[in-house]
Amino acid sequence: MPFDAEPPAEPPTRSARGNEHHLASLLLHVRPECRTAVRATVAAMPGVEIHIEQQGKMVVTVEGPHEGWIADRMTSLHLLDGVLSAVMVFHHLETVADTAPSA
Amino acid sequence: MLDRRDFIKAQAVAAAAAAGGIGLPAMAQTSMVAGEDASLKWSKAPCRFCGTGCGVMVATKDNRVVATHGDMQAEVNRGLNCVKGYFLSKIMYGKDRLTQPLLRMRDGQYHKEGEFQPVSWDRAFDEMAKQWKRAIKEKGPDSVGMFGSGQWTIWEGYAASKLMRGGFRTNNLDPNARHCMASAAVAFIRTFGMDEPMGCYDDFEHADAFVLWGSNMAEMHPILWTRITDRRLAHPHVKVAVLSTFEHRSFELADVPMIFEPGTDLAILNYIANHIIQTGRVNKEFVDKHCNFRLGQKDIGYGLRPENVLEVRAANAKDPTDSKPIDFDAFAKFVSTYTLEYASELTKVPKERLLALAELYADPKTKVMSLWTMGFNQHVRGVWVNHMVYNIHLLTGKISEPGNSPFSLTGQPSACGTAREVGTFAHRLPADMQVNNPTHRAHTEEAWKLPKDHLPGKIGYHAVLMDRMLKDGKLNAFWIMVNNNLQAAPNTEQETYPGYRNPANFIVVSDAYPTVTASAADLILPAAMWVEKEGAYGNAERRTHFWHQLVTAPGEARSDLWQLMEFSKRFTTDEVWPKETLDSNPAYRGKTLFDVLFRNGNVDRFPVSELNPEYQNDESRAFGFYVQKGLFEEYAGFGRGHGHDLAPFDTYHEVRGLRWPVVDGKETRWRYREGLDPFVKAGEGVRFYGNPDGKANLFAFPYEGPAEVPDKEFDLWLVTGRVLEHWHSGSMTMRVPELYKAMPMAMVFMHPDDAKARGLRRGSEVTVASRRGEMRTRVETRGRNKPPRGVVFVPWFDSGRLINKCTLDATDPISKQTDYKKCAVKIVAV
Amino acid sequence: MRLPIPEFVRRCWRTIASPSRYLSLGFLTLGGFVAGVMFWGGFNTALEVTNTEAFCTSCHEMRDNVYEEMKQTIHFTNRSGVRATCPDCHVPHKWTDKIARKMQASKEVWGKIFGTIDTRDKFVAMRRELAEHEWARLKANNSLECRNCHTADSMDITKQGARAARIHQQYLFTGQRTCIDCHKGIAHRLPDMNGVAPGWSEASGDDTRAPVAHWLADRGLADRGLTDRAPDGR
Amino acid sequence: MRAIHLAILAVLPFCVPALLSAQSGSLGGSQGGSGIDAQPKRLDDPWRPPVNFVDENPAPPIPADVTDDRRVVRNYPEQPPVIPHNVRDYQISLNNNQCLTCHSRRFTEGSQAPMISITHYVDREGQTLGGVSPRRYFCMQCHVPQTVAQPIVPNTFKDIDSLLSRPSEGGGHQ
Repeated sequence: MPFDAEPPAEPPTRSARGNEHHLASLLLHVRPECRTAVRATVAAMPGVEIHIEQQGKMVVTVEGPHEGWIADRMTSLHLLDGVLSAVMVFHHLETVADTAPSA
Repeated sequence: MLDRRDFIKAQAVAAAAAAGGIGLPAMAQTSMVAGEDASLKWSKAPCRFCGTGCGVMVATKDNRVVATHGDMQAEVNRGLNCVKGYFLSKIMYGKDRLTQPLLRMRDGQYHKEGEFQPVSWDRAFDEMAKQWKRAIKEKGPDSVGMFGSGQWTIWEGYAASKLMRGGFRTNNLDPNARHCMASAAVAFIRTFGMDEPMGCYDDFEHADAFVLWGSNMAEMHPILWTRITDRRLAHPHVKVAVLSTFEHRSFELADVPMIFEPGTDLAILNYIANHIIQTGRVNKEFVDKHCNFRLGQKDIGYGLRPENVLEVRAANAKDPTDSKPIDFDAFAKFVSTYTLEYASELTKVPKERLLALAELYADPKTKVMSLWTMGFNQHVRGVWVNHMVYNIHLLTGKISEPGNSPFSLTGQPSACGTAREVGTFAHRLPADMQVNNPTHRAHTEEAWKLPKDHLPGKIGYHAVLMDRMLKDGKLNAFWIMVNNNLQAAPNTEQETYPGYRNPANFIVVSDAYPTVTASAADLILPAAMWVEKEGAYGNAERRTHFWHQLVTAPGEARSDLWQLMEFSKRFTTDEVWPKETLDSNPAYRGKTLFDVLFRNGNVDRFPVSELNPEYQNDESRAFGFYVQKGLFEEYAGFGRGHGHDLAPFDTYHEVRGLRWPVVDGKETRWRYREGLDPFVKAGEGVRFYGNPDGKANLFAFPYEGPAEVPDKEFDLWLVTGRVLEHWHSGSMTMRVPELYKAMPMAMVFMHPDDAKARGLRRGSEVTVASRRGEMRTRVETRGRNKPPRGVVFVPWFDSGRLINKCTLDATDPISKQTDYKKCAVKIVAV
Repeated sequence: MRLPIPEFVRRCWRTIASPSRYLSLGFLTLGGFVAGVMFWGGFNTALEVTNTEAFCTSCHEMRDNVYEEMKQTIHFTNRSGVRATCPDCHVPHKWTDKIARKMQASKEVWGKIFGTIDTRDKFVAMRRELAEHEWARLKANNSLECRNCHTADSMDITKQGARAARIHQQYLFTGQRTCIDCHKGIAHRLPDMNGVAPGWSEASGDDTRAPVAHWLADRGLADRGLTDRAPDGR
Repeated sequence: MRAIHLAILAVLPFCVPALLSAQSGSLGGSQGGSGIDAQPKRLDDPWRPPVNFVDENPAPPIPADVTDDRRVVRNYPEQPPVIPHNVRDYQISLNNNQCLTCHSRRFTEGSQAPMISITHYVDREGQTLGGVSPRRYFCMQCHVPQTVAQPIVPNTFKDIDSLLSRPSEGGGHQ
């Protein structure tokens, strides 16, 4: 099942499609010599933030309106030159239903 | 929204950082969290439930656990947990946690028929010590006993063993692991001379075929099941064979599913051995070099009380372990009667499936992993059936290499680490040594710095025998720790409960929650659990895994370790040791058991300054030295250099567990094979070095039937077991709302036609009755378990529906492990 | 082109075609009618017998496989106790369809007599093919046997789950899909569903064999894996 | 008091007689103060139906499944959500995974079901795959349906929001 070729260019806000907000954190292993280039590319991606960079590892969060968006970002991170691996550690979904009374 | 979103983001970053082993710089921390107080502290720990030994990350905040998730760095589970593991955060927070000692009292005094009243620890231990001293004085050291658990941490089990054997001088110490894998442990020692699997979980990624012998891994070992599922679905050539007496969730992945008549697995295994021999697929070179053959004793009875007619009638009930050497030809002749036709007729499994199964083993190109747990071990011929599976792996040489692996799974988180390696069985000492071996005892006395000839050589009471002895009034002071034996033991109404309420006995239960067992005790001690103490577990693949204390236990709850050590202060050597010992070793005179066992220069060797300042350690603070480290290092001395090598204490706090033997800092994944195991010398190829001759033993055993079979009145087989959502008698999981609501009640799973024949339907209230007792429940005809006609399945997690009132206390006569899988019941509408 | 007609056929025809010499017209008419009734009645009785669950499950292939699987499902055990029997779903109620189905069924009897599916493993290996026959039949008759009990007109969608109601409105009431498109495997275990898209997917309107990626990650699965592997034994 | 607690309290009287004592008989809490109850505290009645080991104990009816299709708030973000709908006769086997026919990425448009979390696309080695990782195939190892049964013993777990005394949006956090 292939991903869509191009990630959609939606901004990382709530989309009209649903009242969902997805947040994932990724652990990137980066070839040290490509660090600067990777950092620049990642910083330019909408909805993606670098939080920690240490010894060839980066902790990055990705935010977006749906899973596909996150998955696409993840794929593009994965395919970046100099990125050895991009592992998702955490994924959280926030919806209106999620915050409604549960009882 | 912004607030919460930032907070979640902070959590996401922290999780990723923890997974990557990155420390959070203070700057980064404050810049991304909503408020400083939102930061969580993530620490590693193993899961509290089954023997798989998954790693989890635990988040704490303000002395409470607030979240858990699968540890990405843990080799075992790589970020996954099962539903129980994902809810670990909530297991300590059931509203009815025990927080004070409770003693049965009347008019301010202890009274056997009194009501439970809260008392202080001092008052509790005073009464307990009084009862212990009374029993020892009146009837000697064998009138006291302790029933422990594979849920003890390693040092708790070790401290218990020291207290019972070295302190009270009795071997009446047994773990509830006796109910769980005693048969596996005994067969390991008899076959290889050493306990525990030669392979490891890495076999899952190497095998071409998986055979589940009675095991329902989909529910009982879900994370290992994910590894099989991964292998099976991603590699189409891989085959999964599932054998059971009823259909369950593991059949969902089965290429070769088989439902057999209860107890006939013995015949299937002998048929496979015969098939391998008849089709000329014996690995002759391997067998010649590495195997001995023996003919085992037959007609060995069923481990019932000796006066039972089945024991009287059995020719070799008194000497079930005997065997004599034979050669390969005699072995081949022995199994030659187990033809495909005979096996199929006896087991009711179609021939083509038996053949397909046999071929998985016989085909030299197929790497096969055999997996089993309670189906094999809780079996009146549990040791035999374990031997038989080794037979077929040894005949083909499919052993001790990646993917070829007979693998005994375990049910409790430290069944291997604590019950087996530490040796908390009635017959065992640390590092596979035995209490009835004088050399082993002498070695232990030396390591423990105890007088010569001090340790008792008589094998203690095993689990089922303890209950019988309590009932018969021969065991009078009894301490039950971390287990719920009144719910878990067989035939509880006839054999267990009477012993607890016997006026001659004083029963103490240490637990975190008020269990059925606690309710029948005389004194209840509130226990700290899981991350409320520093701990260590050993899982089924020989992995030793540590964790730190992360939160404080509620109220006055204390860890089992603290309880054991503190209680030992109540006894002096003069009170419990024989005069002769003290006369010839006057240095021990006047000391407390605490002094001789725990202040012996070994255990108290490490000062509290060695504690990690980031974590609490209530026991070490209480006793004034690093208790866990001292106990572990003394214990590890037993195995180092003997193939049980453990790494230094501090190493384990850094890593996600290591598989012993750990030699030169490197763990061992496959034992007994050159290049993989440092104890096999160059040029030896394979050496089963547990046995002096370096060879493994194959045993020839026949098929023998179960102790009780359905008849006209009790016309159904009863099989008991577990469900995915609940573990350890449900004492923790039934207190997690999500798990409770997923499976709130133990129902009787039966075939719709069996229900119809009795005028029943799904939801009917029924009595499940055996010759020994009965319980009431509801009928389930379309649940996850689908028994064939004539078989019913009832799980035992539900304290409201005690199915073990019905089960039979028949055991394997060699391992003394109960058969919970085969007895006869009837089912009638209420 | 004429084919030579054999002599004995001509003779027979002459006998039948010539008027009766010995029996009265009345007897012939009446007798013919009675014989017709008897023959017809017998045929229909026989047909009815073969239309009972008892008949279907009298051979072990049905009893031990499909019937056994059905006992767990909602069409066998449910709130009201109204249950479907084999012919309710598998035998058309209209006479012509019924006869057509019976002709097809004789092939299954052939399977019994000659042991094509005399073991569980053989049945399992045939499961996809057998299921596809039923799916195709129900697809072709717009799920007629389902609709004998469950009619779209009588559905109260307020009593349905929100998702079910929405999908019924979108697909069923508009005639875009028929029951079997979504409700496969409701009374028996499913065969290997590789390539079979669920009814609510855009692909399901096509040929059922149209390639639909397996849901699992493609680690060579969809191509070489699930289609040509040995059948599982369930 | 939170809504969930109110709900638990509301159903308490209907559940099991044992529940009465779950409120009054929590050993740790109440014993210190009032020792003069009419009935002495018994350890063996508060928590579960068998008042005594030897008592015969009627079985309550099998509780109905929760099928209201409402998402239930998670205790913490890492918790797998429970299944809020009926799963009767849903087959997951070598042949088919019925959960994924609605919840996999490809079919969510038609089904409008939540797509499974993308963590499910990561394999054991940490590589992201184009589809669901086979090790995640058996959904119900982690995601379980719920019945309407009410826990006999309440659980006092506090999520991070309540621990920080932060008014959680909607006020519904447990």
